[in-house]
Amino acid sequence: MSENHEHQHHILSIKTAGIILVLLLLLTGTTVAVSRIDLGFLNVAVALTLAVTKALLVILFFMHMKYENRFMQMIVFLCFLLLAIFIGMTFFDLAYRGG
Amino acid sequence: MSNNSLSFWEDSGSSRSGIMAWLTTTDHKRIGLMYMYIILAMFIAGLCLGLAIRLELIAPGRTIMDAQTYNTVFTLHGVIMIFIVVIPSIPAAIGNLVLPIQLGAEDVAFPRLNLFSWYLYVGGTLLALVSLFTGGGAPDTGWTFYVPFSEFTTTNVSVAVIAVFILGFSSILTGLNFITTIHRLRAPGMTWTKIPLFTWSLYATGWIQVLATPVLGITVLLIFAERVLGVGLFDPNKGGDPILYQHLFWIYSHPAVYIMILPAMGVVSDIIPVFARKPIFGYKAIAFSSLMIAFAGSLVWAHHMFTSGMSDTAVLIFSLLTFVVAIPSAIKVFNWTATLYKGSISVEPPLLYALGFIFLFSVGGLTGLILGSAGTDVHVHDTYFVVSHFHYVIFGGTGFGMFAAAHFWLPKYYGRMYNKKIAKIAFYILFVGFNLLYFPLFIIGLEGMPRRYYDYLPQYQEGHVISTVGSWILAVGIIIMLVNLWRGFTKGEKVGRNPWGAATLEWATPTPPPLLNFDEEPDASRKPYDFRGITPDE
Amino acid sequence: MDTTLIDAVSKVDTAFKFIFGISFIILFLITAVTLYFLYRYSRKRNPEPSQIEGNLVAELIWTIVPCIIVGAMFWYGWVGYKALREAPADSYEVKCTARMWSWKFEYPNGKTSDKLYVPADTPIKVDLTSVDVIHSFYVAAFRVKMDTVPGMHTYVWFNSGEPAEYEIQCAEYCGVRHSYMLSKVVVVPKEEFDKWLNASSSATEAPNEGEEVMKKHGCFDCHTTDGTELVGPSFKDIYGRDTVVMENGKEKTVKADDAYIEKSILEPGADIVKGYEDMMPPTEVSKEELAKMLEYFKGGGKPAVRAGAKGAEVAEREGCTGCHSVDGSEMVGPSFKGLMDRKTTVLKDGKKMEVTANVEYIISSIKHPSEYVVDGFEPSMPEYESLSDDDMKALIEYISTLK
Amino acid sequence: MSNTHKDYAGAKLGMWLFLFTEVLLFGGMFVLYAAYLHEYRADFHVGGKQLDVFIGTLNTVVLLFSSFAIAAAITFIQQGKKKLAVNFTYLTIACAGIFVINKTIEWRAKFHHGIWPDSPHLREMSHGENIFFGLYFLMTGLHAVHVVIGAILLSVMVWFMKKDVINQQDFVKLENAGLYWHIVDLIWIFLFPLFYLVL
Repeated sequence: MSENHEHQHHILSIKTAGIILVLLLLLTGTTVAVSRIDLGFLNVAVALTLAVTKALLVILFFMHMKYENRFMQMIVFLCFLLLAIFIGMTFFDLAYRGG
Repeated sequence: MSNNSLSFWEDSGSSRSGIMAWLTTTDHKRIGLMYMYIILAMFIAGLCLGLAIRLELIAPGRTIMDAQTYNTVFTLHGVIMIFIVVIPSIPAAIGNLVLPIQLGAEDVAFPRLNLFSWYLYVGGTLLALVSLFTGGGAPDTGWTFYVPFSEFTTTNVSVAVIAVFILGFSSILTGLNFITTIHRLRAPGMTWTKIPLFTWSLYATGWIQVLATPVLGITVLLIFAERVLGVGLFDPNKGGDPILYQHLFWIYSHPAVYIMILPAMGVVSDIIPVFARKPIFGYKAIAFSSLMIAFAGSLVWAHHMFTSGMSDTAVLIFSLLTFVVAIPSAIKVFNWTATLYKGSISVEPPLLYALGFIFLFSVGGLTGLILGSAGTDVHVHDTYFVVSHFHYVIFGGTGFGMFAAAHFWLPKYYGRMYNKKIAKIAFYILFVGFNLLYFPLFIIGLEGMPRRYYDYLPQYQEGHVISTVGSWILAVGIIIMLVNLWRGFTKGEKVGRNPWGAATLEWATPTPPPLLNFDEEPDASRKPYDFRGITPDE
Repeated sequence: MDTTLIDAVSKVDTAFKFIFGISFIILFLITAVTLYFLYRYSRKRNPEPSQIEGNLVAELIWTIVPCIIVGAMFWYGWVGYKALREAPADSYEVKCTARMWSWKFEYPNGKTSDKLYVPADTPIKVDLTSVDVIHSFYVAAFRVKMDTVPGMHTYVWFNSGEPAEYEIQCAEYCGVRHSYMLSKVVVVPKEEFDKWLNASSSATEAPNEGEEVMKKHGCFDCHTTDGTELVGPSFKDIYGRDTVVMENGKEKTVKADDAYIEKSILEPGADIVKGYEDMMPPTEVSKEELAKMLEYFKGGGKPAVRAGAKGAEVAEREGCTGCHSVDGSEMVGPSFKGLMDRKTTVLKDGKKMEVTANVEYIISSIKHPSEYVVDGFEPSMPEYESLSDDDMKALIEYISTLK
Repeated sequence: MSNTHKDYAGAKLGMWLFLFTEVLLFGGMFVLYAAYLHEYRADFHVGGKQLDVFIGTLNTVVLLFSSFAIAAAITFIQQGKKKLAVNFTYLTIACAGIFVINKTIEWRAKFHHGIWPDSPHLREMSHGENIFFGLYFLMTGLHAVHVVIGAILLSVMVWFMKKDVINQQDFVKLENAGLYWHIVDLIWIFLFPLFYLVL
């Protein structure tokens, strides 16, 4: 059991959780509001940036990732990176078709 | 042979007895054996289908079956061999037997989940068999289930893809279990650089299983949705793009090739040093290259699609990346060869099969370069060249790796030794039959014989005839090998703790191992390939 | 002749030679070195192993050198691929439509054919698409292969070179008759090609215009004219027949008259004959073509009742052709071709004798095959005593047509 | 063997690995979404306008709140306040219920308008809209299935807490169930703008 008991279990305080919830709700409001304005291509970018921010808040605090060890943080990052690569590399095909 | 505790055969750890003690066991060794028996049965089924394909192709026109039967036979051969035999063969069967003991652990991290994976595997296999006899008949799409054909065909594709989904889930859970086991259950002293290379390879494999298999899961679910709901995501008449299906399919199915081959590489890395009595050459390079292969292998999927109508830019990128994956494989081959240098080599059956692996895998890997190179791939894509290439890699590679593993480890678990002389004879027959079977296919592939052809132009017949004769020799070799193993494990001579004089932990425990693997706390601080002072205990 | 045109094939072949050459050297070296080590360092010759754990320099060398080698391989491969993709601007363009299980080629002037006729020494660009599932256009001689994707247009190009014929094969699995989805590239001298292109096909060659039209649209890939079932119902005696069709899931009987046949061609999905799948793509045909096709159906499909057609059906149904070829090739049993009145050496009760395969002999061989066994074949044929007289007659008639 | 079951870090690692498979399962569909958004930008815009932003937003709020509730429940169990932990888990399950009810209302409205996979009305619409609604039904449908599974899982956790299988010392089961629930929320965070707010 080489990696056992590196740290005490972190307890997320109710106050922090509440703050995160408020932030998440505010971000949701912003997303809806921004979607009413036509920014062209930026709309998708803004919506996704806000969604990523929300996701980060959930992962870091609600899912305690902020308090996990480096390895756990790394593999979570790797997982999402891989998904991004799958989507991104598919576009090497889609974006250049019919050229 | 000192055996003061009961072996896992006698002590099931539960109050149940007989078959129920097996079906409810959470012991990794018993689960491993249960995997092995089903894999063996399905391997023989797949083999018979393969022989039927070869027999059909011995002459142009109808030989033993009609075209529709032929199409279902090659589909079943593919689905059974890939999803039911090869993918679980080394990880689930041999991995379950060996991995926890190599780490000095009592069991895997989640023993009950391990049993659950086995049930999923059995369920998926049964469902795959059900798909043969229900609905519109056995699937005829090829194991790739390419759309739109798989959407339109009236055969029972819907049930078959659900079976694949379940089998995929079983594979995911096994990978998840192994990764956690390696992280959490290493014996004190077993640092990351002391983990045997077989376990290292399963670690890399586990990551591919966890991260790539879900994509296959959603892909086959989408086929199901397409067929049942008619959504049209891949149907051009409804706005779908069939090439996107191919992307999704290969995002899993190319890494799946590494699920199949990496564990076999691990087997070879563990066997060669033992019979050369010398540390593996470049331990870190081999361990690291497993991870490299796992990662880089996830980025090359579209090299299966150079003629699919994909953009030329994508062809450029994926061709380039494909060549990058060749490097870690090459490193491994060179390191294995170098391990033999200045060793003290004794050619026992496991080493023979391992060397067979190196040669056949090299042929498969090197012909893979033709397929990775864009210009040449266009000519040989979807021809018998590809068929031959992947049989060299999957059968010559993983298959021979599995045979090597069986000859190396199984005596430990059955407590008895097979006849070594017959094992060697079987190898030579297998090796000759194998090359006779698959090498001519390279030639007719280069001449332009497309794959999945029920009938063919007369100029290709010569190659097909040689190949079919080879298939018979191969079958004879396999029968001799299996019978010899079976006779050995039931009637052979009893073996001691360490018949090969190996240094990893599974050889430090009694033969067969007890329920919780060890009588006393094993010494895990020793390097896995340090053979000084270790003598074989036959 | 423009010399840059042959480059695609030669560039691809250069890549083949380069990669195969290096691969062979590597494989040979690995194998030779392994065998040498097995011999030199066997336990007998070298009882004490050396403790070598690795060698950084060696490992670096065999990491870097392969990197360079595969880099070069990639480059050659890419150059070959580029050549295959860069069609010259002055290419002669032909449209190709793939369907289960045939190819249709359409030339700039609207003429169509089921073989690809091209002028010699010209770069040819083939625009590819499919009406049903994915197929793949493969001409090994030109090293070209490209999937035909429904809803999408892809292309290949090649230089036609000298007059000759090359095989076209379908390389993407597409169902039960995948391996029969064959055609040819026919390279003809330029003048001949122009003559062919501008001749109106119906006037010069077609004895039956309706049949020509249907060939062009690939009808016979799925519908036979002899009563056997492929993918769709057979055309044999189809006209005026009462047919059970499914309309919105309900059965209904219609008479296959002009209106019904016309509708079935233009909108195949509307009334599906019971027992068949909705697989037929809508076919675009002109008014004249339609009229010719209807003419064909009314005539009961003239060429379909060629001599021996019923016998052929019997031979297929009874499985005769599983063992006896009709083209002279030897399968399990002797070929039907040229069988009638042939002098044959047979074995009767172990004794060799010469017989003439007349009608009585053939009938007896079908009913009691083991009585006379042709020399060189196994006595493996089952008895067909229960074959009806009608069928027997048709079969004999069929065999006698196979000269 | 008993000590392997008490391996807190191991259980959590295993759960995270499982969550990765969930992410990539949906990932395959996100690949499709991205590809088709690229191809049918305008049609997706038209399709998105036909979805009910109010219900979508409401469901987002419900799920975010439920995520907070389950995070709070874990905090309470760690602090030994079991009663509160149980109540907050109930709250989460209630949110799941509201979500599913909203979803049903929304889907029924779509059916009412003649929009379901392969419906005659949908076949008359443009290819892009057909793909948009196809993805909409499959992705939100698969997500809804996960919501239901999550609710069942949390109900089992309530039962475990009452049986004292989960307590202040041994709460990893609740924590893992919570992680699962957060992933369900996480996926919705992306589904919401991609379908309801797409431009």
